[in-house]
Amino acid sequence: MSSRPRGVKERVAEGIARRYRRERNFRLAGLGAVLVGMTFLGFFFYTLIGNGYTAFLQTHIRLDVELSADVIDPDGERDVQALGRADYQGVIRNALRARFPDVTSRNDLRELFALVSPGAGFELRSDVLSDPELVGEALSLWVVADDDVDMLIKGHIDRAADESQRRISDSQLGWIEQLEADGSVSRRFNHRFFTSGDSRDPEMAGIWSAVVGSFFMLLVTLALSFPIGVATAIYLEEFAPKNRWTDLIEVNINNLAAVPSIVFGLLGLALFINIFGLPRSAPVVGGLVLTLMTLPVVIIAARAALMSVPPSIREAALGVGASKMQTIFHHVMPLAMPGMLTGTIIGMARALGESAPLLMIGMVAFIVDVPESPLDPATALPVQVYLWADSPERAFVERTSAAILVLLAFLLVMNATAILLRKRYERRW
Amino acid sequence: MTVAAYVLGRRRSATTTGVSFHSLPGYYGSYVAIWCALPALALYCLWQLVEPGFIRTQVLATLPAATLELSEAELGLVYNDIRNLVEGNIVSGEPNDEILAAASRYTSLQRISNLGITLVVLLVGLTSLGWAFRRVEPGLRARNKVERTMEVVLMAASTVAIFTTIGIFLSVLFEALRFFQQVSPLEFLFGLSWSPQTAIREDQVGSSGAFGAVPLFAGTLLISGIAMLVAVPVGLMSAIYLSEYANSQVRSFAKPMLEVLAGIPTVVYGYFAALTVGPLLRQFGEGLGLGVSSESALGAGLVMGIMIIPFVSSLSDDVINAVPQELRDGSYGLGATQSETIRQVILPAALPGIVGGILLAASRAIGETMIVVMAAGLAANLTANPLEAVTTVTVQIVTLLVGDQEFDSAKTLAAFALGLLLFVTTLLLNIIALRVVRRYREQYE
Amino acid sequence: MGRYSASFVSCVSAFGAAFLVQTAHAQAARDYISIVGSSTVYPFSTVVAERFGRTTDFSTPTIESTGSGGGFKLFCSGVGVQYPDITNSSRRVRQSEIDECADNGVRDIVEVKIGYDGIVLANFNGAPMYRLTREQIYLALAKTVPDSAGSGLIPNPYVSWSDIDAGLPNVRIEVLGPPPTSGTRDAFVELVMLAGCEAFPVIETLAGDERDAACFTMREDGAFIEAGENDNLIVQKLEANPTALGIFGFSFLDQNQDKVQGSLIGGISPEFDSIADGSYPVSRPLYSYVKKLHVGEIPGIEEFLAELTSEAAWGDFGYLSDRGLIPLPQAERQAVLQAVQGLENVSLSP
Amino acid sequence: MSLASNLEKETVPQAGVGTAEDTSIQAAPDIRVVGETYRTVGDYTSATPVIRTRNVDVFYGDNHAIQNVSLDVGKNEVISLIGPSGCGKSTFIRCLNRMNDTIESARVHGEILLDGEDIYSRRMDVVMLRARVGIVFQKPNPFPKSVYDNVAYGPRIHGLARHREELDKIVRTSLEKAGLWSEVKDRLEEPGTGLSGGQQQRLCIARTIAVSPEVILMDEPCSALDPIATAHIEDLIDELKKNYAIAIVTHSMQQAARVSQRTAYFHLGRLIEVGDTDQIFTNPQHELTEDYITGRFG
Repeated sequence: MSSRPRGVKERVAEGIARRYRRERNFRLAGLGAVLVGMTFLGFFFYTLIGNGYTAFLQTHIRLDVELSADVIDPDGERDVQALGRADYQGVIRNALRARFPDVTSRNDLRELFALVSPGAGFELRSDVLSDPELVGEALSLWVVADDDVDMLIKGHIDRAADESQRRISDSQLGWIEQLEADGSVSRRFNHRFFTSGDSRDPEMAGIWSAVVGSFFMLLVTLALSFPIGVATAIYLEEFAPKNRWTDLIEVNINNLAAVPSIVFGLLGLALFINIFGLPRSAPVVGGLVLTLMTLPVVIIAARAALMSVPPSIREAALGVGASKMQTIFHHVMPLAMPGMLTGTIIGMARALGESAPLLMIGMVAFIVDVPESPLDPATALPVQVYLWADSPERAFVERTSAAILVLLAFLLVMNATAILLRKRYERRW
Repeated sequence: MTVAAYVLGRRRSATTTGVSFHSLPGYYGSYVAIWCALPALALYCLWQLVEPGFIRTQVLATLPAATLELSEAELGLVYNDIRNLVEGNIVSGEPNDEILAAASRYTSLQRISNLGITLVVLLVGLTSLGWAFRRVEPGLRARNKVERTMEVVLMAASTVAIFTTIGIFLSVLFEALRFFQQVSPLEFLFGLSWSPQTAIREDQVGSSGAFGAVPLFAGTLLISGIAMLVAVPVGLMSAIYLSEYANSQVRSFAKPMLEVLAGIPTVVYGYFAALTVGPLLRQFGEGLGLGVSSESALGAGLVMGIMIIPFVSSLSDDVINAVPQELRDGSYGLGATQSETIRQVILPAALPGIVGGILLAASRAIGETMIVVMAAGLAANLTANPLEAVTTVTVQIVTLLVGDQEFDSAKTLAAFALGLLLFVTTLLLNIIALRVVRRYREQYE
Repeated sequence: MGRYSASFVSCVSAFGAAFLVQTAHAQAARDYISIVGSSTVYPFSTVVAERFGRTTDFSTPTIESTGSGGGFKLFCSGVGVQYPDITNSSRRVRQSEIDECADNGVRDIVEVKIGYDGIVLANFNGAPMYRLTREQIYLALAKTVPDSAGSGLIPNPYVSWSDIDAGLPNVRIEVLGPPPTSGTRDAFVELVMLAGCEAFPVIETLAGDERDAACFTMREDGAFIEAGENDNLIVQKLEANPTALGIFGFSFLDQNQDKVQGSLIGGISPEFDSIADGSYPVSRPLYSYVKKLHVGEIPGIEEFLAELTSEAAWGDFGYLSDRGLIPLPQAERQAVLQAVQGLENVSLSP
Repeated sequence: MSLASNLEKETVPQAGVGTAEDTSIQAAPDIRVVGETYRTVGDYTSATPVIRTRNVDVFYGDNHAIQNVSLDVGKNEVISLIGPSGCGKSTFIRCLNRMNDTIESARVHGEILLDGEDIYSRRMDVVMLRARVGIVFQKPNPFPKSVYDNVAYGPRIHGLARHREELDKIVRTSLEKAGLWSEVKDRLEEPGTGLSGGQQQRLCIARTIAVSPEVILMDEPCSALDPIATAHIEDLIDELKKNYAIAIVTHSMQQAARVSQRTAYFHLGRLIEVGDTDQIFTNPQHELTEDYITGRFG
């Protein structure tokens, strides 16, 4: 031991407390970083759920509606055309008048009628059309309340406030309180939010058409960006000679990841709509634009995944006489799959939440009808969020949050699926 | 038509399945399958492209001469009406006899066309299948041919990126050139003032209109810089913690959770930045006696930083995991603590990959639009003070494009010029970054 | 052997084929009205479209929010199913746009003036209400203002409202307003700033260009904050920042009475009636433009126009007024209605 | 989780696998031993022990990789650990500086003393332990740093050099001791990964020496090297034993014979026989040892 410099042990011991302190700090910093991310996520969810959960309930008012045959079906033939033309909103208005017979002046009636959603009549109409037997009967019906009433019941409008500072007049408030007193006001599950398309009446507005639009768009995006992205990555990583051409491709890919998404919208407008003649507002165009946008993300991640497969695997496969193609498809690709999936998920998540490029290709639009194919006009969930966020009606605030919640729910489902997939692939070897 | 396509697709797959029953190894199967599918598919696609035009000509030919004298565009509308009729949609007005005749012609033509293409595709598919089938013999190097085809497919896929770039370049170039006819490129590139307050209506001449892009780029850099200051440490430390310290349960929970951050719509972040962070910073600043704008670069940057955390963490996590265990063992074997090992061995080894991830995140920050649209405001101040309001290139592009002004005014065209400039700038940055990373890699691999 | 690779190839080619087939099928028949244009008109146009879709057998029109300029760009691109039928605008069409339309075969355009939109200056209603004149607003927001001697223009020196008039509150001037690309900004500048600046004698002495520059240019030192076109966001920012004022459309004030209050301009409060009778000075008309060649070809355009111009929609008590659109005076409605029914061509000559 | 690191992590336990399941080896003649009654043949103690181990058991999860091993490593001697693959020799030496801590499922029982201190006791610091017991791995694993920084890494983290000159000196002496100085003195700033395999391994040894450990553990240090490089390393080991206690795991009996004074023969996680190298190779006491030495299996 003589040649060992003296005091090594002592010197190590000297610094050891400090080093452990640093170790602890470093570890805490790491934990802190994770917590920062998680805290924000938690905070987001907290705010969103706080703002949005009420949108899943909708105020209804119980009315005794008389579906008098004279009004609805004067011919008495139960002809669908005739039934469809009848004034159902009028029927509901009559019910309101019957409930509050004291109200007579024109202005007061207007205010009274405003308690019920303009959409209530349409719902009654579809009820009657699906069951013409209802004609002539008197029903006790829960009709959708107007958004202002809904906001009042949910406590977003201050009842004590001065009349000029709320959307509900004093007399309306009086009627609502009467209705509340006899149990004719209740909050029920808002199924319209999930089943109907957009509407300018918040109480009738739903996300279904946007969900379907997003679904078609993501379908197109996934179907194109995953195979093309993976194929590109394989080509660049495994086959391409290292020359100027592949350099060019590589620079291009990195660069495309940096191009602002709205510029992709410009490209989509010029290429797919003006040159290829695809229709505006169609999910297929949105999908194509988002494909171009997510491709770089997928490619970069897929290349990183391929790169991380140890060369020994390739050598082993080549060693038993597999061709290069076989080596890649049978051995390298399955191993790189988890990484590729991660990248694809990040890309798809980005695509799912993207709204700026859709602005240019006509998807920031008012779409009521649910699209039936990727070629029908449609909007997307984030665009719906954006549009609702810009709507003057107060009731859209909670609906905006609720729509974001739905969007996030989809995202969580996507991530969960990816995790399951990843696990399966990881177990395979 | 869809039904026909569906039937076709099924028949085609049926024939393909039949082929793969062939007793020779799969490569021969693939070879025959490719030969069977590709020509038929190509033909089918070609027909799909040609068919609408063909039917259109035929249908329109049945219309009376008076109708045919209409302009091409108006004919298109008439034709649309006919097709609405055929598809059972609601039509404009009562259809007259000519339209009805044309509609029935349309229907019959379509039927013939579908039948025809089905037969032709089947025939071509079967013929080429037969041909390929006959060529299957021991001497045929099927594998090489199949693999060659696949390599071509792979190569074709990789050119999509090139075409996208060219497409983007072309789609902004022409409008940008029109802009440069109105505003000199020198003023645009080096002007220190951005104030597109030119009038919307022609009788309102004279407002100041300055189109200097420097403040926009400075603002973009400031906000992205702040975002990177948040995202890089947090993202990197998260990646390190999750890949080196956390046990597998924590990891499998936290990693996807962090990835969710990347999926939150940017609109939501925008609201958060504009309504929560902005005012908070403002109050905080006033408490300290600082004048903080409620649209401060700091607010937008912070929130954007949160958004891009997963871009840094996810990719860093992957490259950190790819660092071989031997290096860790080597370091631990010398008595290094875990943090020393990470800082001095793992990070340097993973650096090229991490830099790649950071560059990607930086790109995302520069190109991010919605957050800054909502939180950063539009005031083009040339400042390095993060407490002041700045604007970014993307904000201006959006604002200019969705504005109410006339479409060929300098204001709108400026958006294209900005897009072009941004595109070129990021291209240059990427070329430089690629060089740097590559040099680093060559040194240590 | 080769199973993966074969399936991969077929996968890729199938997607490619699917894409091509989609392309070929793209020009499906259109049975709905396509509307584009201003985001200001969007909330009104959509209500009409929804009613129309609900009460008739026609499909609900699709309405894109593209901005007025973008709307005209699309509208004027040509005649045919791939081009929109109607565009909304928060300003009147320009001659250059009519020309561009004509160049592309869009010869006949019907103008529908649908109503007025009030522009309000509002602040958080927990804070004192502002009572302003247009001169004061001009002094607060212009880039250059007349100096106190009235002899020339100086860069805007005012920091707080009380600097302009001792009667105004002593708070920092902070106004959130629309960007120069916005029609709202355009209207505000013309109706408030121009009117305000013309009250100063020194302005009269300036040459046309200089005068316009003095009147139209907003200050850029942070007192006027360009806050984008999302009016809801402005409302919410006002709530977070009680001393600031915001410029936005009347419908947002109407919906957020419990949060913000409209400032009095020239002593008049921005209310439905005062805007409708013209005593509140800041309001601008909103328009829809219809492609005449599409009428009768795309199903439902005439019926849609009938719905839009029905008393139930744009009348004094119509559903559009519930949304904050200020109806045209009765006589003007009649005139527009006639022009629409006759599908008269727009003419810009006054 | 990256695949690469998974691979690495999983290969380690495999080194000790195969005890219970591997029936073909279990069928080998005359394992007389079961459980507690087993005794190692020969003298496993040393007169001047640096490391003393008593009754060590190692488990990877349910897998009993090392069973009841007792062995000393003496001062200034080279002890070689031989035995067929999977016999636990690598696992055993990885216990001596607690490298097995990095494997989550690993548990170590028994007594391992360094200069009389229990290294698995709470008071023993693992950083300090590894500074005193260095290890060289099978595959050369230089850090992605320059040659200089590779060697300086240990001294730096442990704070062994007060200033630059001192560090330079440590680097130089370490490289000299590792016999690498003359080859790399002009390329100190080049990446360590650019050296040849043999040089890399000597760089790793220099890296270990730079911390001035008391014991050097070597886990098949030459298995990835060519004969010339191997000869270099063997010379080096001979040189190093003057100052350090060395435990070397090797596959090659010839190497064990060349470099070591004592040899321990492991079989299926048990230490079968230990003794002077000469005696083991010329006159093994145990049948298994004899079979292995004579090449009947392994």
